[in-house]
Amino acid sequence: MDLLIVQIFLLSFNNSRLNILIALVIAGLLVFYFIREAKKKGALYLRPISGLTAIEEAVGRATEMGKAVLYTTGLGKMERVATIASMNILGNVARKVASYGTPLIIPCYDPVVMAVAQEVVKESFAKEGKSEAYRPENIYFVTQSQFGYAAAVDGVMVREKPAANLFLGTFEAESLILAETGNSIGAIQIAGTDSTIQLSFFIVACDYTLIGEELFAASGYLSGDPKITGSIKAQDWLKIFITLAIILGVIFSTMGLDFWSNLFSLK
Amino acid sequence: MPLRLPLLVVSISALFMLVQFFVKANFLDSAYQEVLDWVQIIYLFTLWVGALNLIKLHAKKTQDKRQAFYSLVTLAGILLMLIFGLSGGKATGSAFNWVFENVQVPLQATMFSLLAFFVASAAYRGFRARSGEAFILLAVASLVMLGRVPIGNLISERIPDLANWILNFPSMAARRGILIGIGLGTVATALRIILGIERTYLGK
Amino acid sequence: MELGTLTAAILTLFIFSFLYRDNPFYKFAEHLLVGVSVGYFLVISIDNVLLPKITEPLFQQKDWSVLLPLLAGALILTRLIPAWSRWSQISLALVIGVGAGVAIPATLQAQILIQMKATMFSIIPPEGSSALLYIFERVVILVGLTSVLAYFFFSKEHKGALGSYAKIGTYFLMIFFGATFGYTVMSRLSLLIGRVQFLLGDWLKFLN
Amino acid sequence: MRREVIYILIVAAITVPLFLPLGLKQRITPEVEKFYQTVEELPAGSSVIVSFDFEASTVAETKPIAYAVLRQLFSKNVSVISLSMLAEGTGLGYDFLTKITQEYNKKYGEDYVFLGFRPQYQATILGLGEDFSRVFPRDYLGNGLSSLQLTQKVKNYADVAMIISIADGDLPQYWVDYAQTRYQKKVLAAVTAVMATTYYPYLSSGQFSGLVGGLKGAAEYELLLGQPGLGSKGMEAQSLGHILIILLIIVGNLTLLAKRNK
Repeated sequence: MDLLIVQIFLLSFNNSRLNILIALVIAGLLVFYFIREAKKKGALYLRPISGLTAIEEAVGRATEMGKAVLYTTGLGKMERVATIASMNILGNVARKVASYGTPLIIPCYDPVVMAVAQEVVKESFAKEGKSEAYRPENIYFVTQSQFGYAAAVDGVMVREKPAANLFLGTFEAESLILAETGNSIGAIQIAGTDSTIQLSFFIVACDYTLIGEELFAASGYLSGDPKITGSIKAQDWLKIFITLAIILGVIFSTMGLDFWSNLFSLK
Repeated sequence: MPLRLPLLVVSISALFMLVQFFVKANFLDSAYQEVLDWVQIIYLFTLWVGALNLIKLHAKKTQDKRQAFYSLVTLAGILLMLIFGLSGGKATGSAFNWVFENVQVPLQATMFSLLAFFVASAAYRGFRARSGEAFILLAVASLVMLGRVPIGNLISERIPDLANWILNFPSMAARRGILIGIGLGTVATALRIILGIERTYLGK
Repeated sequence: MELGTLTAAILTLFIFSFLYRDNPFYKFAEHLLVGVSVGYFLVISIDNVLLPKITEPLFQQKDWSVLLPLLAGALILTRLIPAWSRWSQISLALVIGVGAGVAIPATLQAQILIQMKATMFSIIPPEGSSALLYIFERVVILVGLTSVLAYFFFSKEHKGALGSYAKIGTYFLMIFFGATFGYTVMSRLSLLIGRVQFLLGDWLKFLN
Repeated sequence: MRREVIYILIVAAITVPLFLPLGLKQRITPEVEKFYQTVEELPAGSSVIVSFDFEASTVAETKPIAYAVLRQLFSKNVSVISLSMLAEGTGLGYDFLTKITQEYNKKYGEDYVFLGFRPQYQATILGLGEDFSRVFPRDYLGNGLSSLQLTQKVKNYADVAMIISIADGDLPQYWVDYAQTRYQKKVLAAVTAVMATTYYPYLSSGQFSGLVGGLKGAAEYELLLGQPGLGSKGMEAQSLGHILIILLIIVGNLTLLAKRNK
């Protein structure tokens, strides 16, 4: 019976799509294998991300100056990968802040994100044994208007003069307004997002910027979540394979052989 | 309801789509079209949930004296469009189309044109060449800005050529690297979903 | 003067008043926009989608096959009632599963395999082209792509050869972000030009 | 410099050229030329899909592009099957189509059809590949597809020559990922400037048969068509605006440097 199914499958298999199936199997096996490894071993090695050191320094400086840290996850809803990554980093920042006794202000664009952020910060304070220092009123919902939100955060910056602004998550056109005001009050600014357009602005308006995948890797590095670390590891291997395949492709093509590059084409 | 059921639905539907992609069989194709229809209809409901949540939010806000007026404006806007659209049709010349053309489109377009002002202000006060990298970014940006308008051509014919070269070679190469990276991320996430490892979308 | 243009012009000015600061005129215009857009979406989705795809087959053609997707869609509405909202997960699961299932081959093909193939060029210049430039361009693509991949490599610390190569990657990234920066500024200015053309041309008729 | 001053400067930079044209010359980039040529080579009588994948926020850029592309298509007697993946694009697309078809005396149902809006990009793009009338039993105006002459003969991707996506987001990529990989259709992208740089890998690999970017792209397209329009009119304002932004960046950085050195 099983054999019959396999036979039917083979007969009707769309041969022109064989290369995609092979790529799929390679990617699938790697992802599966490394997530299992990560679960078994606890955590896989990921290189330290320099953006995280920068965040630490920024929080340290805010403490020295006795000023607040402003943190925002941007406009993203809770289910966005960038928002989830931001929450992992927030947990870490909150622990630092709790141990130093620095105020942490988080204006939120989305009520659900606000609730999660409060939970995350509360937990971090508890882990540091500083539950009594946790201030839920510093983590509040502002508005669901894009520019209204930016104007409100601007107001907070001008009034509170935080020493460090952390913009980690999903940002759209309002990123400009936030980073500009942050600059004018002389705060250290660190940003991280997966939006190409906003990255191009953040890089020149902030002191350090986590670019796309770096944000996700940073969150994996901090949380040790096997799902994330395992996937990153698998993707790293795929990047090696891709690089090698391309180099081989260039060599063969230069020699006038196109059998290799044809393996990758649409038929 | 056990958590298993949605996980099972996810895996089965994803595997079905994969099998349909790789196997040529007519009975799969008709089921495939059926599934695509379903997805469109279900997705429509998710968009409605978003709209209904917004209506709920503003309906609640009308209780709050300070915000009531603005929420009423929003609710009135919704109601007005529904009445116009569902009674008078949406053809050119209808009330519905009039509001769309003279209220919605200009408001939306103006909202985003504010960004020109913000960019100008940030250009003076926010964009700093504080590192070698940031300097390269700003230099390339200026070159591209000059190269893509007629005035750049007036200064030197080389500027548009160089801007074009940058877009087609170094910038393209970096973007291709990012694209492949994002592609791998997408595939890894989709695989985790199919394998039932990724459950964030279920609020887990 | 045409009423439509006047309305549009006044609302345009309401939005521009934000440049002074967040104020009641801006808030009014913004809330109106949210309302009108949601209303617009609802009408289009009812008139252009719901009626032809569900209502008509169901009531006029007595095609019962649309009942199932309709039911699945209705399950999504349980999200509005927190206590029942988990029932929506079944329907959501179908959308997500189908999305994941179609995304894998499409992404592998369009964003990975074909992009790889496009980089597997011969570095021997074709006849009639400037040889040095051609070779230089291929090297730029090759180094740019692989160094960016190296930059996004997280399994090994960026030291030594890998570190230097990844550093080259950051310069390529900066070139790309620089180009994007320039193009984004271009877009933003175009949007303002559009509004100025409207105010001075369509409304005040200063432009011919 | 105060913020107000900057705001006034930017308005001045883009307003003055609207009154005092400088007479600057345009140059045409290869990517726009390629787009234009690909459309130009269409045999008369063929059909294309034009998807209005944008919202009202970017109408200042997408309208000139859409006008230019539609003008070329209708002047070549190509029939257009049109739709939108975004609700707001539906109304805009329909307006644009109505306006340009009037210029060329085109008949609805014979020379062009507007299908309307569908949610969920992937399912819609894949579904259209099999059967237009299954995804859209009725068009935007409520006509059954089988009652229209054009959609009687053009039933799915097999019957169209190419897909043109006029977009302010990532929809052209969806068209490549789902329509091109499965059905080998040519895809042409006409996008806002913001999106243009992200699409060069698709152009370089041949997945896009042409790329028009932003108001500048529209101006080049108008030049190729020999019909200066909205794009060309905006180009000089754009020129001065760019110069101002560059100057602001330079002055801003120099001021900071001077402050530091004090």
